[in-house]
Amino acid sequence: MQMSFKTFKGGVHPGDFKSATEKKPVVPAKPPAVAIIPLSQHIGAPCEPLVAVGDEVKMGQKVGDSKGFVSAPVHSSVSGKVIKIEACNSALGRPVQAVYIENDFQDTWHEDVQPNPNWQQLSTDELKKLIREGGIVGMGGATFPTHVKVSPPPGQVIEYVLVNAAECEPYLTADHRAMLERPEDIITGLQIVMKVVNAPKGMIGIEDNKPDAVEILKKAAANFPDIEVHALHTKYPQGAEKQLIKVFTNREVPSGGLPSMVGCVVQNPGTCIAIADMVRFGKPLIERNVTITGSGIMEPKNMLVRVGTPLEEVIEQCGGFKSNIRKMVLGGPMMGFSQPGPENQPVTKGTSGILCLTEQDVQIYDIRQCIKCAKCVDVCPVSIMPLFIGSSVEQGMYDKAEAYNAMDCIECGCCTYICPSKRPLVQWIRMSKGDIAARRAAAAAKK
Amino acid sequence: MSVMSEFSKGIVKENAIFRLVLGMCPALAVTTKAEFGLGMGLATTAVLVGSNVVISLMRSIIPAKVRIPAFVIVIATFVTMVDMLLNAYLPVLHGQLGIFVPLIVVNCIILGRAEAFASKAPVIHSLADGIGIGLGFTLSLVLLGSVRELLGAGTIFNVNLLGAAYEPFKVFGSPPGAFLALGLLLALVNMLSKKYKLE
Amino acid sequence: MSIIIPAILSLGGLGLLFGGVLAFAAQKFAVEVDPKVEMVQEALLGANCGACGYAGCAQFAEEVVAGKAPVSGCTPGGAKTASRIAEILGAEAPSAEARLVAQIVCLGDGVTAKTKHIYDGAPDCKAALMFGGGPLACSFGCVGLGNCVRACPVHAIVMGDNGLPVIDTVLCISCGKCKNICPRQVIEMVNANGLHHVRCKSRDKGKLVRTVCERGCIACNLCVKACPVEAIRMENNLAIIDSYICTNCGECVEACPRTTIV
Amino acid sequence: MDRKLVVSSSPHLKTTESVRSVMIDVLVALFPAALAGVIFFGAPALITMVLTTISAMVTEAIILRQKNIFGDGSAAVAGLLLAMVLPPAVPWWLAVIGGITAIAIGKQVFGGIGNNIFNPALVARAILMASWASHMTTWVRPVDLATAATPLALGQKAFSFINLFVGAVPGSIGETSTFALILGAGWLFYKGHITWRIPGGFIGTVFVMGFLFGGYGGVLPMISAGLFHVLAGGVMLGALFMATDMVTSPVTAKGQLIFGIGCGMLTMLIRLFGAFPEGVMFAILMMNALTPLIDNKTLPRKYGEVAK
Amino acid sequence: MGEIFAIIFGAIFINNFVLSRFLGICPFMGVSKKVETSLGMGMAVTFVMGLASFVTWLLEYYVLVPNQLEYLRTIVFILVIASLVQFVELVIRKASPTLYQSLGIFLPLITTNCAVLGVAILNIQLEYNLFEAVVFGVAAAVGFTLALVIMAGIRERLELVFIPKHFQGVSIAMIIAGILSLAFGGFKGMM
Repeated sequence: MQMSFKTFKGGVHPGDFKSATEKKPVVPAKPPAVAIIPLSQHIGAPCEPLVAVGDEVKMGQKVGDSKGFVSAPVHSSVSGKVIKIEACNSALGRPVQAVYIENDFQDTWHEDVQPNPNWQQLSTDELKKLIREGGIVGMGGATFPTHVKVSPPPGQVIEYVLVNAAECEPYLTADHRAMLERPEDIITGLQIVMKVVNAPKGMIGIEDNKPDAVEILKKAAANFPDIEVHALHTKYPQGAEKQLIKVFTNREVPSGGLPSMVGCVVQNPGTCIAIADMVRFGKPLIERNVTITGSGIMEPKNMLVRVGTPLEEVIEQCGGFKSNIRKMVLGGPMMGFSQPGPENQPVTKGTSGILCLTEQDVQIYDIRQCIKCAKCVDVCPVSIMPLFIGSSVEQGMYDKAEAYNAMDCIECGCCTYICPSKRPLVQWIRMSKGDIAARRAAAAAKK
Repeated sequence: MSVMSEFSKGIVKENAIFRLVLGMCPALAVTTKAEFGLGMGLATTAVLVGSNVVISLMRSIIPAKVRIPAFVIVIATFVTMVDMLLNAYLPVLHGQLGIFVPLIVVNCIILGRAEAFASKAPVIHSLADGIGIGLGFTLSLVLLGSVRELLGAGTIFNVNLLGAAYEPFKVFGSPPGAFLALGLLLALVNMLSKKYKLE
Repeated sequence: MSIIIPAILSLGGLGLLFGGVLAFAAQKFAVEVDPKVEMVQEALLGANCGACGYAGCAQFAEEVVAGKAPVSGCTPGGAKTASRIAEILGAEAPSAEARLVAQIVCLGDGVTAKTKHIYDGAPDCKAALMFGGGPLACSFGCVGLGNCVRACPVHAIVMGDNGLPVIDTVLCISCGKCKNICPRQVIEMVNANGLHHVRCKSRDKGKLVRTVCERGCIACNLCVKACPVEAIRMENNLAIIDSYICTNCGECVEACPRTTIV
Repeated sequence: MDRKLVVSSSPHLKTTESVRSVMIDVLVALFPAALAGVIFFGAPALITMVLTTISAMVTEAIILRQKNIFGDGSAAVAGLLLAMVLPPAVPWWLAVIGGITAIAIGKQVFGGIGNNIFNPALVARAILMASWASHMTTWVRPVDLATAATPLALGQKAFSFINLFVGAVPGSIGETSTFALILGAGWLFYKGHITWRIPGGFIGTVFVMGFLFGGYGGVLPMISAGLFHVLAGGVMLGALFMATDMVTSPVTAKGQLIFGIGCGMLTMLIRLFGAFPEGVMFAILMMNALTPLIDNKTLPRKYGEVAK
Repeated sequence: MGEIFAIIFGAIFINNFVLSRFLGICPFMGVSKKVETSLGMGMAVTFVMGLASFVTWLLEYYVLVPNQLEYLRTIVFILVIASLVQFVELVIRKASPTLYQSLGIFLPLITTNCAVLGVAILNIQLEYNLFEAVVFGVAAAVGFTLALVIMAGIRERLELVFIPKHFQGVSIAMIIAGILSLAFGGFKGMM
C-alpha cells in the first residue's frame, strides 16, 4: 500500500534536550515505603475504593474500580497494609482520593495475577476484558482508558493501529528507552491491539532523531509483514494523535470526533508494553518508565517506577533537587503540568516524566500586547486563531473565542512557545473551553 | 427642576456634541472656521427654540399617534424660515453652510428635544431648555471651529494669532482633520469630565 | 394670495395623501408587539439616532426588554430615560436607607500573607486557583489578579500597589458584579454606614491562620468581649460584626491583636 | 527546599524571541536603506532620520511614562520608517511633528503597540502630506542635492534601471535604493518575521498592472514599464517594510496574499489614473482599514473541519 | 456612459458621503459596531436612498417647480421621506418577517439620517436628471455602506484590545474615520 507521507501543517522546533538521559538505560526505582494509589488515574469517573483501612493487600491486587465505562481500575503496586484513604495531590492541581498502602517489602503477588500461556488463542472480548482489568490507560499523558479506545462504536471499521513512538516532547526519553530495551514487547502489544480491533495494518512512527530506535524496531518487526516502522520528521507536535493520523493516512479526524471515525487507533509504546505484560503474564499496570531530567535534578535518569511511589522518593533516588530549582513539571515541557511542589503526590499511570528546571530555564515574562505577528497562526497544527481567541478571553468575550474555534485546540502549546509577546495563549484557550463547554451544556439542557 | 437649571444643563452637562454625541454632521462639516460654527450653531439654536416653544404650546392638541410627523413639520417650517432669513441677510454664510442649513431638520438634537422635553414640559421650561441646548451646541461648534481654524489657518474669527511665519497645519482645515480634531477634543472632554466628576 | 394658495394646497394635499396612506397601511399591516417593548419605546426619545448601536429605537426597546441591551443604552435620553426604562422593566431600585457598597474582606497583601508558590500565567484569579489552589498559603484569601476590577461596570475598583483591590465606595453602584465574580468570595456587600468590619474570611483554626497570614482572624474572641453592644459574634473561627447593631465605637478595632478589624 | 516553585500553564518552554528582539531585527533590516539614504542625500537625510526617530521615541516614552527611552523599540521603528518616506530636505519641525503624530495619533490613541489599525508611519505621512504638501513634495537629486522631480513624475525615460536599482534617483530618503531594501528585507525573511505573501502579492500586482497599462508597443516596453513601476517610487519600501508591518496586516495566509494584491492594485490605480504620482501610502492605508474584514473572511480551514 | 460611471465612482470613493461630505455621521457612529448589523443598515439605506432620490426628483420637477414652490423643498422632502420610510417599513414588516429582521428594522433609523435628505437636496443642487439622480442616490448609499462596513470591521477588531479609557467609543471612531478619510484622499483627481 502506498502511503502519502505528508507532514502536518504548523508545528515548532523547540530543541530536544534529550541528551541528558537518552543514553541511560532504565533502572528500577526502589519500591516506596508507603505507596499512594490515587483512585483517579484516568479520564472519566473516579474509582471507588475496594479496600478498607487496615486491610492487607498484595501486589497487583485491585484496590479501586468504577462502574463507569470510561474508567479503569487501579491496583496496588506493593504488598502490605492499607493505612489510610485520603486525598493526595494530583498533577492537575485538584486533590484526589488515594489509598495509602504501607509496604511490607515482600512483593507477594496477588493470586489473580496469573499468566495466560495460551494468550494467542484468546478471543477479542477476552482480550478487551483483560485490558480493562489490567487498568491500562494511555501512558503518553492523556490517560484515556485503553479498553475504551479499542472498542470503537459499531459500524466503524478500524484499518490502522498506529503506535505513537514519536516522543516529540523535549527532554523525555522514557519511550525511547522502552523501544531500545523492549522492542519485541511493543510489537506484541501492537499485535494484540490489532487483533482486538481487527485491523489489518499496524504502523509505528518514530521521530528521525532516534535512528537507533527506528533500526531496532525495524529489525523486530521484520518478521511481521502487517507491521511497518517509519521514521518521521522531528517536529513538535509530531506525536499528537490527530497529527500522527494525518501524517500516516492523510485523513483528518473530524472536529470534535475520535480517531476511530477515520479508521485509526493510536497507542503509545508504553501502553503496548503494558498490554503485552497484562495479556501474557496477567500483570496489571503497576509500574512505568519515567524520565527524571532537567537542569534542576542532580542525576537525570530513566527509571522504572512503581505507580504510587511518592515523587519525593523518586527525586531522592536521582540525587535530589538542585538548590536553584524553580519549576517542577510532570510530563514534558510542552504539555506537562507544573506543580507547586512534590509533597504528598505519587507517580501515576500518566507520569511520563518529572522535569525539574532551574531559574535559568524558568523566566517569568511580562505579558505584552499582541502584535499580530501571526506566528501562532502559522505554527498552529489545527489551524485555529490563537491570537484572537486569547484576546477575546482577555476581554471576557467567550462567544468570540468559540467563533475562532477554541474548542478544537489540542493544547499542544506551539502558539505560546512561539509568541514574542509572551502571551499565555494556551491557558486562555483552556479557560474559554471550560466556559464554552458549560454554556453548551446549559443550552443542551434547555432543549 | 428650575428654569435656570433647564437652561444650564444643556451647556455643559448635557452638551449635545460632547456629552450626548449628537448632531455630528454639521459639527464636522461647517467648523472649518469659528465663524461658520457660530453661524450654524445660532441657526440651529433658532430652530430649536422655535420648535420647542411651538411644540410645547401644542403639546395637548397633537394626538400621540401622529406626534412625530407633526413635530417634523413644525421643525421643517422653522428650518425653512431660517434658511430664507440667512439667504436674505447673510448670503455668504448661507453659501458656506450649504446643504447643512436644510439638514437642520434631521438633526437628532432637535427632534430629540421635542420628543423628550418640549412635548411634556411647559413653555417657559421648553424655551429655557431650547436656549440652553442650543447655546451648548453653538459653543461646541465655536470651540471646534476655533481649534480647527487656529491650527489650520493660524487665525480665530479671521484674526491672525500665530503670525505670518506660521505654516498652517492644513489638515485641520480639511475633512480628515475635522474627524481628527473632534475625536481628540472628545477624548479631552472625556478626560476633563472624569476629572471634575461631571458624570 | 396667489403664492399661499398653491402652497397650502400642495402641502395639504401631500399631507392628506401620506396621512391617508399611512393610516391605511398601519391598519392593514399591523403587527403585534410586546406591550413592554411598546412602553419602553414610549419612554425613549424616538429620535432613531442610532447612538445606542441598535437599529433605531424600536430595536433598542426590544433588546432592552430581552435583557440584551443595558437600560442606560440611550445616550441622548440620559439618566432620566434610563430610570424610566428601569421602572418599566421592574428592575430593582436600591433602597435609600441602607446603601450597600462592595468591600474587600481580606487584608492579606504581598507582605502580610504567605505564599506557597509563584504563579506565572494569565492574570485571572480563577485561572490561578486551578494550580494547587492558588499561590496563597491561606485558602480563603484574595488572589489579587483583578477579576473584580474587570467586572466593575463603573471602574470603581482599581488594583492597589500591594496586590489587593481598592474599592471607591463613592463610585460603587451596589450592583454586586464583583461579589459574584470573585472566586474566593472575598468581596462582600456591606452596609455603607458601618465603619468597622472584620476584614478576613478565613474559617481555619487560629493556629493555622497564624502560620499563613499576619492579619487573619484567629478567633481569639477579644473583639467579642470588647464590644459594648454585643454586635460581634464568633462563627466558624471567624468574628462577624452585625453592622446594624454596631455603633461604630471602635472598641473592637482597639482590641484586635492582629489588626484584622479596621 | 527553601525556594518557592513557579507554577504556570503549559508549555514551559518559550522562545527567547521578544517584541523587543523583533523590533531590533526590523531596525537592523532598515539599516542598509538608511545608509543608502545618507550616502545619496547626505546630512539632511541623516538629520531627518535622527529627528523623527528621537521625537517618536520621546513621545512614546512620555505617553507610557517609561524611563527607558528605547522601550520595546517599536517607537524607534515607527520613527525611522517615517523618515524613510519623507523627502530628504524637510524642515526640522516637520520631521519632529511627524514623529510625534506617528506615535500619538498613529499608535497610542489605539492603546499602543499591537492595537493600531493603521501603519503609524504612514498615518503621520498622510497627515503631513495633507498639511504641508509643498514641503512633502520637494525632492532633491542625490549627491548635489539640487531640486529635482521624482522618476514617477518624470516618467520612464528619465533614469536608467541601474540608477533606479541602486537608488541614485530623487525620492524619499529610504525608498530609492531597491538594492538596500532587498538586502534588509532578506534579514527579515531569514528571521522569519515576514513571509513572501504580502511583498510577493504587492510587487507582482504592480508589475502586472504596469505591464498591462504602462507600456505600449510590444512585450519589451511592457516589461520595462512593469519593471519601472516596481523600481520607481515607494513600491519596494512599501511592499517590503510598510505593508508587512505585522500589526496592521492580516494574520491569515490567504489574507496576506489578498492584502498584498490589494495594495498593488490600489497603488497602480492611483498612479495611473489619480491626481497623485504615487499611491503606495494611500493604498497601504486603505488596505490596513480592510485588514480586519480580510482576516475574518479568510480564516483557514481548521483541522478536521468538513468543507462546506 | 462615462458620466454615469463618474457619478458612481465619485459618490463612492472620491466624495464619499461619510468621509468627505459628512452626511450620515450619526448612524455611521452608532450602527458600526458589528459587521453584520452595518451590512443590513447599508442595504436598507441603499434601498431607501434610491427610492427617495426617485420620488423627490419627481416631486421637485412635477410639483414644486411648476408651482414655484421651491422654498417648500425642505418640508416636502422630509415629509415624503418620513412617510415613504414608514410605509416601506410597515409593508416589509407584514410581508416578510425575515426581510424585516435583516433590513426593515433599520428603516426608522433612516428617517433622521441626513444622508437621505442630503442626497435628495444634492440631486436638485447638482441638477441631475432623473436617471442620474437615482444612480447618484444608490452610489452614495453604497459609499456610505462601504465606510460603515469598514468601520464595523475595525471596531470589531478593536473590541479585542484595551483602548485608552478616554478614547473609547465615539472618540476613537472619529480618529479612525479621520485616517480613513485621509486614505480615501488618494482617490482624488481620478476620472
